[in-house]
Amino acid sequence: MEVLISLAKVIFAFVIVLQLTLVLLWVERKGSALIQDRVGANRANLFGGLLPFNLGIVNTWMADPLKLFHKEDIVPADADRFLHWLAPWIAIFPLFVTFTVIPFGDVLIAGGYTINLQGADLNLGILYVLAMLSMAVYGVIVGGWASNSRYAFLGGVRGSAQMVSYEIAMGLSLVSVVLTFGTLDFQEIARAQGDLLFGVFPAWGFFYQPLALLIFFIAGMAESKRAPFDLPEAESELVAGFYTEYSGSKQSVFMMADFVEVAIVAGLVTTLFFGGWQVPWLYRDGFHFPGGFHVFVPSLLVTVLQVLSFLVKLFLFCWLQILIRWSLPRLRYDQLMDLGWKRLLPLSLANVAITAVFVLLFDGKTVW
Amino acid sequence: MTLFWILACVTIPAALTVILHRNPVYSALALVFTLFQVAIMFVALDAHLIAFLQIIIYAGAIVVLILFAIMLLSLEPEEPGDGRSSLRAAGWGAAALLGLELVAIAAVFPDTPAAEKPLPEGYGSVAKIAERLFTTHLLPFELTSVLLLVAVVGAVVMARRRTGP
Amino acid sequence: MTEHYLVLAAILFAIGGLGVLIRRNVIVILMSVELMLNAVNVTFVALARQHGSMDGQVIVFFVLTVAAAEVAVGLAIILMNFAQRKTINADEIRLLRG
Amino acid sequence: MLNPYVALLMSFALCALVATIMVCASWILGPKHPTKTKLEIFETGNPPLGSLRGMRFPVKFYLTAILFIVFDIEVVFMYPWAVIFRQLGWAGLAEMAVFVAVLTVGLAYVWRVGALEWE
Repeated sequence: MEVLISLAKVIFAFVIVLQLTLVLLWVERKGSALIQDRVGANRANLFGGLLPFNLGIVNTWMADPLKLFHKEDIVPADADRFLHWLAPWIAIFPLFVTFTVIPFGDVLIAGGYTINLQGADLNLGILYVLAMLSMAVYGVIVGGWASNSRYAFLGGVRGSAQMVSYEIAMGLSLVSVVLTFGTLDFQEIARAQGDLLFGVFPAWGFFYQPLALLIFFIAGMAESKRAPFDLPEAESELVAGFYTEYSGSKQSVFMMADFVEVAIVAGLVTTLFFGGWQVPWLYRDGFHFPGGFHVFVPSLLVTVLQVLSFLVKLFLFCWLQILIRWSLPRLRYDQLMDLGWKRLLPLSLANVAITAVFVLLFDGKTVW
Repeated sequence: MTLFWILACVTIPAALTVILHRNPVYSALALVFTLFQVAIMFVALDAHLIAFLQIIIYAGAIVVLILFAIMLLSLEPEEPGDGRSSLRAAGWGAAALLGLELVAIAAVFPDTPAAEKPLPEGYGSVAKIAERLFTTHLLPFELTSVLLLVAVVGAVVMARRRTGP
Repeated sequence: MTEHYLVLAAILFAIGGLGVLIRRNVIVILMSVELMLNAVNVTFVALARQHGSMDGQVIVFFVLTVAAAEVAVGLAIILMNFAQRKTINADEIRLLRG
Repeated sequence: MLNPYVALLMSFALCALVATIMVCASWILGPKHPTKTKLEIFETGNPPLGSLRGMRFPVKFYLTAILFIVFDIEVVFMYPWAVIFRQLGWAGLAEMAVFVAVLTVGLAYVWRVGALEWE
């Protein structure tokens, strides 16, 4: 039974990320159309226009992957066939498994079981996420190399240098979060954010660590290699960067990896800085509004509300990343490396030092 | 125990691929795979923190550096069989000797393996390891930074000499 | 359990040693050294568990750091040597013998 | 409770399966009509410059990777430190300050010699 529950949780977490990436594909098309004041994807329809409204989401949710998976798989003659196959696999696998440790709800008490709503409740969650994100760089570098094409290779080397540069800033910004909460466990961090500041505001992470949030968000966007950090796949300079020589499902896997990364960054930002599954003032037995006002909510509904809250926050931060992507111009490569090494790295080191002093002076919690 | 045998059956071929494959990129990827297996061994041995460090530092950083070097040199696959013959013979000889030794050990292997002590409370937890690291082993920890400083300065000086000042 | 892991570590160490001896590509030799270091790490962790002491795990921290420093400097030497002599063949690298 | 690493293993198996299916989908479902032009590498219609072998790359990428290793280790040492920081107190802060200060000398050196300058 325990094994089945675990399996169900793992599958649920995986389905969240899989569906989210597919929906994001559609949101990105419609969203970019909205930002650029054009119509966007509006052709494919589930019931052929029988419905009064357009189920445009079906276009990318179902039709797009099906179409891409039926394209011809072209491997350049000079390429290394095995590595050419392996690269997209390495690009997406570590990202898929990352989402397993992000909690999507508090404990669910049902049928005599207390189920922790988290794919795998590792107590070293943050280190696990860093480890898996550090593996994703191989997909880029191997993909560029295996194609045996100059554009692809240059894209791959650029991409891997960019990813490793921003990994440092990302890791350091999370160190200050760990300093604040004193644990590496995502579920504990999410629970700690259920407290109240001044008895009014929910004690979400961004009150304690606004700078870490900023650094983490920038570094996370750079890791996902999307505009304004899309140097490795800069269309106007490098064709399509490290995946120039890819077609069909392999190419769509690379594209999907970017979206999974967007989802992971959104998930981490939600969990570490915006309370994860916390709904403000909602506790196990219902809402406790500031001022002593109490509304009873049944336990099961509380869990449902928490999972919904997590999904809504997750989606909002994905949307924010898409908005940024379509609003900002691409950085130059020197600006990109400057930002990573000369701005974010010293800034995040300073943030760790400040946080450490604050923790010692005020225990980090009573700063406000 | 089942886990151990699976690990052993996967790790040894992967390690052999590292040293025997002609293409260094394959060697490096096989090394990543081997490091992953070693990380799983660490998890099995209650060293969870070490397992993740292994992946972050070894698989995520050191092998990336090795791959960069391989790609900077754009190496051709090596022609087999033209290594120094004396060393080759010595290598295979040493391997054979070790194989014999392992067989010998297996022959005298105690039927009852050493009793497993119950592990102390919180064994392998981050807090306990950190406590040892930042109290008992503080000096090596601080010296580590000096080692890294020397390494980065040395590496930068040498790597830059290639392109000139 | 400990014995099994020790034997596996010994095999890994031997494979690494074999790689150092039979290969002439310096980068592959470096990777073989990494294999040997990993075998040592497994030994440390297995014995630490046997004795219920955490020091074996702490040492792995330092081994990891030393490995990183070794690779950074080693590869820099290889790059420099390649720039001057266009080779990464261990047999042809005789810096100290002139 | 079930060991969380068992759940992790399940996740690995599931994700590996789905990733493999996704990567292989085109090979299984797609048409296979290779032609000579299709198999050439794509360089926006210009005649391809040919193979990578023998092509050289700026050593700066390598310097970046070295710097990355050093700071990666620093970050990794900081995590156990951060977990027990409240217990270590001011002494812990001093210990880490020394460690980071020495590594920052390295960063300053690399910065000074211009290895961080990209043009």
